[in-house]
Amino acid sequence: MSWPAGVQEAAEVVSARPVGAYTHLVLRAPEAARRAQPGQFVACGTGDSGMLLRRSLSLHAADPEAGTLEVVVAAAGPGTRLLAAKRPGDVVSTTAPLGRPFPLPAPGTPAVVIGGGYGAAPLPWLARVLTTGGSRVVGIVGAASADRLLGTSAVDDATALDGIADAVVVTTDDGSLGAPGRVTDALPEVLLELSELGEPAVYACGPMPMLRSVHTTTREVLGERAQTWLAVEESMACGVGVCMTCVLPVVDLDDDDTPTRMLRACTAGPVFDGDALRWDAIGAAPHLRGGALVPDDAVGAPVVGRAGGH
Amino acid sequence: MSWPAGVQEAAEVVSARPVGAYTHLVLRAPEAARRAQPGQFVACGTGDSGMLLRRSLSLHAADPEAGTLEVVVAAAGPGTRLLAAKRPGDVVSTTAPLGRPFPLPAPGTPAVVIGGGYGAAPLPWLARVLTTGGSRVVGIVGAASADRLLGTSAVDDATALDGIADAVVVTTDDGSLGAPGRVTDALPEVLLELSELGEPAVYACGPMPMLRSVHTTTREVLGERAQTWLAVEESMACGVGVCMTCVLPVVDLDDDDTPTRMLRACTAGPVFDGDALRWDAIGAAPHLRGGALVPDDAVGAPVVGRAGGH
Amino acid sequence: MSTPSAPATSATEEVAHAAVDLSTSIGSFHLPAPTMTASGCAAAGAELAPYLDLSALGAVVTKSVLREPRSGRATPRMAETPSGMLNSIGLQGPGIDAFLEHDLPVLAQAGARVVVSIAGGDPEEFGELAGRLAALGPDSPVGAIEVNISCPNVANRGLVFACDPGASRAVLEAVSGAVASAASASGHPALPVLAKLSPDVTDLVAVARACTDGGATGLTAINTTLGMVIDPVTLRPQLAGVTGGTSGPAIRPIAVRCIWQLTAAKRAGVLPDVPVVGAGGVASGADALQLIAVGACAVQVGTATFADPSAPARVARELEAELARRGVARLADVIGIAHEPGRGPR
Amino acid sequence: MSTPSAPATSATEEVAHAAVDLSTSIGSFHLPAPTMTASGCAAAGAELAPYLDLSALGAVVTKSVLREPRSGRATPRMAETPSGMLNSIGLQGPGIDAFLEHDLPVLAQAGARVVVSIAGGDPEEFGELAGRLAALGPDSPVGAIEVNISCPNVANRGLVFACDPGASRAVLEAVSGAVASAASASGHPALPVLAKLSPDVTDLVAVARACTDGGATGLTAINTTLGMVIDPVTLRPQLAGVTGGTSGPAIRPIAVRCIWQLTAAKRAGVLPDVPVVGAGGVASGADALQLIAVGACAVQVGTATFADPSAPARVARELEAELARRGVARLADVIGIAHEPGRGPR
Ligand SMILES: Cc1cc2nc3c(=O)[nH]c(=O)nc-3n(C[C@H](O)[C@H](O)[C@H](O)COP(=O)(O)OP(=O)(O)OC[C@H]3O[C@@H](n4cnc5c(N)ncnc54)[C@H](O)[C@@H]3O)c2cc1C
Ligand SMILES: Cc1cc2nc3c(=O)[nH]c(=O)nc-3n(C[C@H](O)[C@H](O)[C@H](O)COP(=O)(O)OP(=O)(O)OC[C@H]3O[C@@H](n4cnc5c(N)ncnc54)[C@H](O)[C@@H]3O)c2cc1C
Ligand SMILES: Cc1cc2nc3c(=O)[nH]c(=O)nc-3n(C[C@H](O)[C@H](O)[C@H](O)COP(=O)(O)O)c2cc1C
Ligand SMILES: Cc1cc2nc3c(=O)[nH]c(=O)nc-3n(C[C@H](O)[C@H](O)[C@H](O)COP(=O)(O)O)c2cc1C
Ligand code: FES
Ligand code: FES
Repeated sequence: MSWPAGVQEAAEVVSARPVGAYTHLVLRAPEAARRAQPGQFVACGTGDSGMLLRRSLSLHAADPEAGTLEVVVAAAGPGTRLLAAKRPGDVVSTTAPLGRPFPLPAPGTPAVVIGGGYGAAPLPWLARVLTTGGSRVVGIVGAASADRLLGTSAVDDATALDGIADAVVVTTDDGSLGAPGRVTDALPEVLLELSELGEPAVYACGPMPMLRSVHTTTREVLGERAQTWLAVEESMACGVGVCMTCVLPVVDLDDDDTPTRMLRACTAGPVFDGDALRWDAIGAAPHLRGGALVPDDAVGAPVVGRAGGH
Repeated sequence: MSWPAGVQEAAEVVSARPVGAYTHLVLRAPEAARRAQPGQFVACGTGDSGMLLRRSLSLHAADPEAGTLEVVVAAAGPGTRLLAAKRPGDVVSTTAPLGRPFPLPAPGTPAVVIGGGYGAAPLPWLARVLTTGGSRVVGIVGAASADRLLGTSAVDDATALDGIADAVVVTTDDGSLGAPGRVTDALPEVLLELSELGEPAVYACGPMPMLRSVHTTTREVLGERAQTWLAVEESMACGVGVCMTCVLPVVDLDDDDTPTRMLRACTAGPVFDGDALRWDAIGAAPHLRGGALVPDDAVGAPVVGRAGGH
Repeated sequence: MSTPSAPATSATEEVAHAAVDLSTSIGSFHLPAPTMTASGCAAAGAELAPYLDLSALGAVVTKSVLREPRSGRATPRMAETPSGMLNSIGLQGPGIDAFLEHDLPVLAQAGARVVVSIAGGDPEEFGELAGRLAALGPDSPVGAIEVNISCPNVANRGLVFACDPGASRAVLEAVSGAVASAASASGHPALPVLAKLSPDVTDLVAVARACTDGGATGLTAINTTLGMVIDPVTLRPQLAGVTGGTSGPAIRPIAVRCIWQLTAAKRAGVLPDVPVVGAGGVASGADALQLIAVGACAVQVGTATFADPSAPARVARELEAELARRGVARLADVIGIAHEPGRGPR
Repeated sequence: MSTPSAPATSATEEVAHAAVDLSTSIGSFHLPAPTMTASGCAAAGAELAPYLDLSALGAVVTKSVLREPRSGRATPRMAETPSGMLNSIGLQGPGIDAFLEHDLPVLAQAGARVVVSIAGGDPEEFGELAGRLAALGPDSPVGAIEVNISCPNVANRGLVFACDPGASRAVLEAVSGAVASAASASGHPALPVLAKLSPDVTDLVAVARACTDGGATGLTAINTTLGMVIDPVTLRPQLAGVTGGTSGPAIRPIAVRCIWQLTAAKRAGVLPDVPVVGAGGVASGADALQLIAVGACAVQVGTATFADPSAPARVARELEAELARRGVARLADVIGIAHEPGRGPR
């Protein structure tokens, strides 16, 4: 592993403020702040004894000087509701930074960074690192409606891509802000534009159907001439690689036999090469709400008639 | 029942401040505030989903005008720790007022009110009602050490008996404040003094061994010439009479056969006539930490060899 | 799987602003709402009257009634556990005579429908209690009998009946026999008989089958699961009764699994198609919906009542909102839906 | 009850500032500290190295190893439940060859003592795995084998071995036979064999007895209890595997009860006096002390590790503080103390 391991810190909430439909939290976690890179996440305890498991949140920013991490929380269920309601002075138990950061392209590679909803959270930091490396960066942020948007100064300056990326495109499904439609509707034009500067790198964060569409669109528009790095959001119990709940079927692209393994999104990801994900098996069972099946050709796939244990 | 039933309210914390080792909370619960009488209690949710059961707290005061209840919380375990840490603006789920209030004596009856530790919480309110009824009231408050005291202006004016009771005696086991010794060491002199004005009523709140000692001391000093009203603190799951966890062996003094029944402290109490408690069975098993046994002569007592269900 | 028939009339009358038909039934026992109290979690029922309308509940389930008065166990009788609690009450109660004389009339007065839970030390005691109840006739508020077989069998070293198919069957035979005799004597329909199952068995379906073979016309699942807490000070068992029953949301996954297993067995024809009443950790309408989706036709709310005495009524309101939000018009449409890919909402 | 012998030497060296002798043993396997990881809750073990010192733990218990690589189940594989969770991983793992080649050397390197959990579809697979491990000899970090009998028996419609005394015994016979052959071939002492019990049985002691009859030299209690969660959106089972194992503090009262029952059976002479390793809902030193007080000589920390990856080490520190506060000098002095009125602190 070429990135540092996580560290546990009892992080004081330095500030908490609403940003659109979300809550922006600044947490004092000096050691994690020193180590973190864009694309990594923090696992946060909820403080409620009945909810054991930590909630994973993408790092929006890390300030090694101030010793702070920043996150943007969407109150989805009971745990994120508690996190979104934290007040300054509260203490949140954190383990961070976790997961593999976004791999960076060769200096000067043009890049597009795409976020759906709160998926835009890590993009400004990533865009800053990319532009520092000489990339031309175009941001695309979208959401179902304006109130679920993040990453644009139309919602909030401090968390926006504006002024960091060279251009920012905003889409909403209902047209309430920016261009009507989905982020992937805006993607082809951006890809074509950037590809004039070189083979672009595509970075995306958001729900799995969006990531799939980003990957498909990229391949449709540029063929193999672009690498996609997709930050997935699998349901995680531990975030540190010990529970095996967060797995996805992933092809080993470095192995000529290209075997598929069920890899942990928390340690092998959350950022995966879009070409390595087994899209045929991901989200294939509607009654499992986006769960991933085990492809028949995966290493150790079930043999018919052999039941598994827990 | 001659007192009103409890009501459920989502009570906002109006103020929270430390009082000695305890926390004094003011809760906005207008309907309960209108109904409550001294000796009753409030059952408070902790707000933590892993701790289902409410915590019972004696009412220190109820202000029907302001629509507030007041309590004094000792952080004993995880639930009271959460309650003691509430801040203004937090909301506490309450059911109140619960239990039978202190029965009031004939107007003018001299009275002593005795509290151990936070057991002093309901005494100022009770003393006010008694003095309003023309009673001479002497307060005795004690604790192991000064920091566990309540009810004296030496600790806090707003929660003190001083200025309400006609006299206040303070004891600490370690002599760190007031007279060295226990509340019951101060009791005989007070009883003898008050008995010159009539047959005194004795009101006590605190741990069971203290209540037992108050009862025994009263009987030793005045024979049958004084009624003791003891507010017990049994472990309660529901507080409203539906779970049968809070029972005590109590004699039915109104029945010539004086049968003993396992009565619910939350509905038949928490205030009991000291003569009705089966002291031989209460706290009789040290390994049960003050639990009460079922006397062999109790109604429906186990027959040897017949096992019980849950 | 055939879902219990749900008369469309009563629900809209009984449940305020009912957009959803919440009515359900347990054999001949029709309930305007699908939530009940749970045995032992509502005392005689009347204690909850300040907090909810007893007549609007599906039913009040009484604490288990025995032949004789019973003092119950020494204290401590409870210990809080993570998202749950242990209890060891020891079936404290006044006995059947006092129950019929004092408690039942109060419930009748309040307009409640009543499920009387009965317990005993041998099949005869169960049979006698059932006979007393069945003899009350259709004017009584008693709509069903629930047989608490999770109590110790005096004849078998105190082993609980529910852990032994043979003993369970014997109890149900005594109960159903008494109920049938009363019915044939009076000409009124026989009271439905629910066997209340313990999850602490290797083969739940086998015990359930023994109960239906013995004449149970319905099942309640689940009773508490055996647990224990050590007191941090004494390092001895915290409960006077040493072990206790674990209840509350902590055991909800076990309850959902048990109801799933029973319903799957019915669908597979291994178990007759009797109604299953769910219990275990229900504290919200969403929780109730889980139990209903795996096959419960009605749901009992036990431990949650300790935290919120209005819970049995609140859960019904929340359940209605859950169903309305999904566009479900009748409760009956979602009973057992988790077993049926492709059926129902979404 | 004789408590496991506790060599007074190692503890003070291994546990920083040790005021209390925390050492314990499982047969010939000596542990400087009484906390371990739990199988399936620490992956191969190395994943926890950033958060704790693997060599300071009593032992690392590996996820259950099978003969062949196994992909495990589809996702979702987990659901959070009140004070607990369900998992349905399906024994994902690399198989014994890769385990021995890659995972075990990393643990050896880290100075960890290792308990290898094994699983299989029939007794032969268990026996083969045990034979491979026993053949490693005393230079390997493997100090004991834990036999995960809570996995499906291919020959019996996937019924888990642990729910059937006969099947459990057959597995333990295969394992202990393989361990014994390796021992007699090498002249080294036989590896201790822990049978890991499921709480989902009517008669736990009968299954435990079948395991010791089959050659188990110790017991681990408990594995997860079968549960289920319905997805609020689809109203279908939330886990791809339909049911899952419930773990975490929610099941601690069940674990305490099970260990109490096993220890009581040992004290009554119904079960041989083998060490019991506790597992189930331990998240703090106080929790561990409950399991130890009812008879566990060591404690596994599973689900708590997901919330706090340092938990297995932290629990040992907290346990030490709990014992020191009570003036207890040796862990051995409190093992099983809940069964002995009058013994021990206070
Ligand atoms: C790498 C990563 C980065 C994320 N970044 C953000 C972010 O920046 N902002 C944000 O608001 N949310 C983010 N999420 C999603 C967030 O973790 C979930 O919304 C949250 O865990 C759900 O918890 P809950 O209590 O609200 O819901 P519940 O459904 O009650 O959660 C129950 C359990 O399932 C797990 N779980 C449920 N949904 C998810 C999910 N989508 N992802 C992971 N675990 C889940 C929870 O951790 C918990 O253990 C991220 C998830 C991952 C994996
Ligand atoms: C009528 C009455 C009045 C009380 N008044 C006050 C008061 O004014 N101020 C104050 O600080 N405390 C008071 N107590 C005690 C207070 O209720 C307990 O300290 C508290 O419930 C313990 O909760 P915990 O989470 O701290 O401890 P835990 O031990 O974690 O509690 C676990 C469970 O046991 C119950 N329990 C444990 N100890 C007691 C106890 N002593 N009494 C009742 N239930 C218990 C809790 O309610 C909870 O359900 C009163 C108790 C009663 C019965
Ligand atoms: C304090 C208490 C007493 C109980 N008494 C009985 C009883 O007398 N008879 C019975 O069949 N079940 C009894 N139960 C079990 C409940 O009826 C119910 O089956 C169980 O608690 C699970 O539901 P819950 O999680 O909603 O409480 C009791 C439960 C509790 C908590
Ligand atoms: C995600 C997960 C995976 C598990 N995998 C295994 C396993 O492979 N083998 C096994 O014997 N037990 C397994 N268990 C059970 C644990 O080892 C342990 O017995 C159980 O979780 C109870 O302990 P806990 O409450 O501390 O987690 C697993 C538990 C969890 C939560
Ligand atoms: S979340 Fe536990 S292994 Fe990834
Ligand atoms: S606390 Fe439940 S009956 Fe008294």
